[in-house]
Amino acid sequence: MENSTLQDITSSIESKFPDCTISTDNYGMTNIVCSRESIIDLVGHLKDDLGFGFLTDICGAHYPLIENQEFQVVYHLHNLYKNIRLRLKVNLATVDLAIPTMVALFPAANWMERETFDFYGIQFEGHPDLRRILNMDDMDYHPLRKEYALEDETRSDKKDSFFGR
Amino acid sequence: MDSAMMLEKLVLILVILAITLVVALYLTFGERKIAAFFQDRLGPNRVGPFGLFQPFADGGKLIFKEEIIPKNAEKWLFILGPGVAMIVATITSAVIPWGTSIELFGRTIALQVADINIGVLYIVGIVSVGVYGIMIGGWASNNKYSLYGAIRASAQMISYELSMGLSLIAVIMMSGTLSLNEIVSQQPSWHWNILYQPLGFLLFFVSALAECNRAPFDMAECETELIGGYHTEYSSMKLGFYLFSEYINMFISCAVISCIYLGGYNFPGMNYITDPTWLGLTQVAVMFAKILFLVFVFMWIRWTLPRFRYDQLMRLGWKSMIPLALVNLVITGLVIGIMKF
Amino acid sequence: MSELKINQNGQLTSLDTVDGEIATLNLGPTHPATHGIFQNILKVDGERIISAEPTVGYIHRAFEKLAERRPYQQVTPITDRLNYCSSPINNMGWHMTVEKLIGAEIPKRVDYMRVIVMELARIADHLVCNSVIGVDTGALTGFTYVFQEREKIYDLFEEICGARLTTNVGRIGGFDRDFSPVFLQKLDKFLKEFHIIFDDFTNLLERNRIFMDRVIGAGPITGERALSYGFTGPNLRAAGVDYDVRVINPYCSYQDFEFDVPIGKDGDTYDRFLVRQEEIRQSLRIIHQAKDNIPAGNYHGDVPSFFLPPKEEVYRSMEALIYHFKITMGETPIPAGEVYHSVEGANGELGYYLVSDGGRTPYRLHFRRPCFIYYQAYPEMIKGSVLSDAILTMSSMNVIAGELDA
Amino acid sequence: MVNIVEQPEGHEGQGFFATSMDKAIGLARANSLWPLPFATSCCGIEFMATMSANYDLARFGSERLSFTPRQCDLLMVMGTISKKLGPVLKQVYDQMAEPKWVLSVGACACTGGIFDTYSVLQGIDKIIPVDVYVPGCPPRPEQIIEGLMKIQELAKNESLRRRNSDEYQKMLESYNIETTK
Repeated sequence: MENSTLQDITSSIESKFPDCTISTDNYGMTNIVCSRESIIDLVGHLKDDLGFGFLTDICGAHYPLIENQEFQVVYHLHNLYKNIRLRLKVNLATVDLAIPTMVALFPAANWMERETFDFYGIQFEGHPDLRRILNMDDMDYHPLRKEYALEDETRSDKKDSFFGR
Repeated sequence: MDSAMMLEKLVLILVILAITLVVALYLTFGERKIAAFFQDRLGPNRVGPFGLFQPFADGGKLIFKEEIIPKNAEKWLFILGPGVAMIVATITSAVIPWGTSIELFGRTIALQVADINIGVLYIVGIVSVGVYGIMIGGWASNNKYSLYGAIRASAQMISYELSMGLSLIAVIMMSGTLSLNEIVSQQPSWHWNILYQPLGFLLFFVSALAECNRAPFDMAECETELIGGYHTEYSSMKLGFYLFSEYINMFISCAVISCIYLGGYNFPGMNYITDPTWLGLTQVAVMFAKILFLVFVFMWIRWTLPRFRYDQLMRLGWKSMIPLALVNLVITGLVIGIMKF
Repeated sequence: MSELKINQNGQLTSLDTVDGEIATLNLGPTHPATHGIFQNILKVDGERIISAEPTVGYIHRAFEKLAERRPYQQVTPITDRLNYCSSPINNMGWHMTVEKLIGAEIPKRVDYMRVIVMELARIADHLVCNSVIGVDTGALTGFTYVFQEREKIYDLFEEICGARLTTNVGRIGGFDRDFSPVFLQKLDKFLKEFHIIFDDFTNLLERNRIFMDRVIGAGPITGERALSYGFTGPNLRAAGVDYDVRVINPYCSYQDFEFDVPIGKDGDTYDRFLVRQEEIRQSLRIIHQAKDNIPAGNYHGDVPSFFLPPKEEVYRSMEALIYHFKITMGETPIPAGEVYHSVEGANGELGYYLVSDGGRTPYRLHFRRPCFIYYQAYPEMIKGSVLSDAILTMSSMNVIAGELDA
Repeated sequence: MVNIVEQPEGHEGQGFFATSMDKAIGLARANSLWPLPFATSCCGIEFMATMSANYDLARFGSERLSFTPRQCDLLMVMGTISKKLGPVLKQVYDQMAEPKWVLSVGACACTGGIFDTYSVLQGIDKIIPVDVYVPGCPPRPEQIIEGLMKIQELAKNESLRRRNSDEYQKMLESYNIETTK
């Protein structure tokens, strides 16, 4: 299946994972939105059968205005044989921020998932070592969520009025 | 031994000590200038003409810096370490013949502090004590990096002293004496031992590099791996002593090399100088020229070559140097035997 | 205690049999070999490393949050500080991402100009990395040699944009000015003279017996493992995988140039060193081609809502004044959408995942930082090797703290 | 007319001839500032350029870098210091032997620079005393050299006993740094 084209790939996914929605955006990238129950199987299928052997990136995003889909985990996969990139998205709700981990499939996912956890508080279930990675361990919030300010809230030396805030 | 003799020796000791210290002081400066030369830089040039007073600035600063003895360090050994290193470094110079003799105030003064008949053994012995300074200091600091430096240094010393000693034995077999003065006087004019013992010279030179902890064998310090190695925890003049003893060691090692292999104070055409005082002074100058050239080579190597890895260093020591030294020994023995036969 | 298995590189192959006292060694955060700030807590048995536990984030500066508060053109200075050894590549990558989002047409001349600047930056970056490998083996001299060349590259950057290190070069849509004749002169001179010192440097290290003994077999990784760990760039190519974004997804007219993608075999420190050396030569080749074939044309694309009009225009024409105001205040229309664009940074695939909601700032901007992703393989790469090898492995991976921690 | 002869320098105060001694040691210290490069990010690369052939910090006797705080006189903080790194920096400062100077290189170290964010310390003077600030993002090597020369000025004119004065102790205490007294 390593020589499959994008067409084959999408049809293969559609037949195997009917709950995924596949679309192509204006920039030629194929987006697949799937549920968190099927993400590991889907990525496993992509990796083992369709030649997507390279995990480019994992990141989170926060859309507080979309109800029950406030958080999103975005995966970028790359098929190096055919040079096809895929973007997978999983929507999550604030009340239940958990998604299975991908470390078993790609060791590279380890730190990317830790970073996503650090920034957004998304729990990766089954992750071997889910700790904060960039911020201090004793930080009590997840800074990249939209409700938190960029600046340090405790600082006292800078007057906001000077900065037009 | 009359009192004039005592006085004479005392003055000689003081003069040699002073010269050694000044030379070591300026070797630090020379090292920095030579490094700068190799690296297309200028090097220190702000203190005095051409930066000549730079070593005094360093010394003055180090003396007036705060002494820190870490809380968990073994206090006495921590202080003892640099002391041992410094003392051992300075007493080696006792057996080096700097020249034959000069005549002063109607007396013939030998330009050697002590012409003991086991000079070579004395040097080998003292140099092995030298590692204690590093070992004690590194161990007493109670710092893992220091400990690594100390362990590396001691293992390295042990393995390189063997090849050093073996290559020395070949020379001793040739000359039939253990006295340094005797060895030097057996190499008149240009009949230097390096011509008869080229392999031995090479082995001895490499071992000397290792004994002085100079690159490419600066395992004990190794600043990119062990931060400062054995002297990581040292500040102020204790650090100064360690750095200083390193340069004195280098100076003395070069003196020993030039005595044993490069004919010491001998130079071609020295029979033409008849006045004993002038001869003595020229000999001292020639000796110094040889030493400084060797020091330059030491520094040249330091600023050109990368350093070995610890296990490669041991492999080189045990698997290449010692067998080669043994081969050298056997060949020397055979040649001496054939000549006698 | 059962027998230890040691292969010919002096590396321990079987770790289960280690029996003895195990010490903890703290490598970092300010250890000289880290070149930047990160920490490794090593478990060592003598000099042998049994396990490593890296801690990163010591200079986490919240780039992604910061980018959410800044108009598009003001994100460029942030990208400078990602991989600060080769900032122009980061700048250009960001510009191209935005151009992709707004669908701007960029003239060929801009592409060629960008290629020249980016390849210069790549040379500068690889020079630092390779000379630092030298420093970590104890040979400081090569480092000062190549820094003279780096100064010349800085000079060239100054001629283009006025800054040395964090260049903030170019604009969305092209460059803020054309290459000056002085720049071209200096570039010619640089291309002519570069090889002198570079050859010196090469002679100093590349076939140096001690250096080779040190780096061959230090910190190896197989191509397969490297891919699964998300390696990209020279480190992946040293492991034998010929993945280069410039070739596989040509951006910026890289398809016009002829160059080779060097690959290594064992993925060890020596291979990484050699791959970088060869990439420097290939970059020179690309610069030569780009300089000789640079097409005529405008030095910026037609993107009035992003490209600041020239100052004289602003004083004279109403339209220019309006655009100038809008751009400066960050009030330019942006289509909503999301793009992923990647460039071949000096360390590997530098990706920008940009989500726009049509507002004045990016809604979400995620940087795919190659360092961050491949540094997690470090414990595996140094397991069982000695301390000295671990340090060389770290410097040859070219881990840049600014990029690692974002 | 009566001329009142001034007392010779060093006749009173801290001890006979102490001032000349001060001057000599000040000169020595100024010309032998061994830096500890606490280089975290971009400014560190400019520091490398400062060390290398074109700018050559060695001219001032400052080329002996040592990474162990015990042996350094000058802590050069170059680059962003995040809150996670703050305690490390303070510890390094603590471990240095007196007399010690701090050179804060670059906008990030001085004020936090463009990174007014939740994770970045807004200036290292929040945790350790700073002697000279070098602005710039990153500063050019010439600027770093000028910063060093300013430190040299400070070192030259510093009294030998300044570090024992109550004022200095109070200053250290205000940073919560343990004093030796």
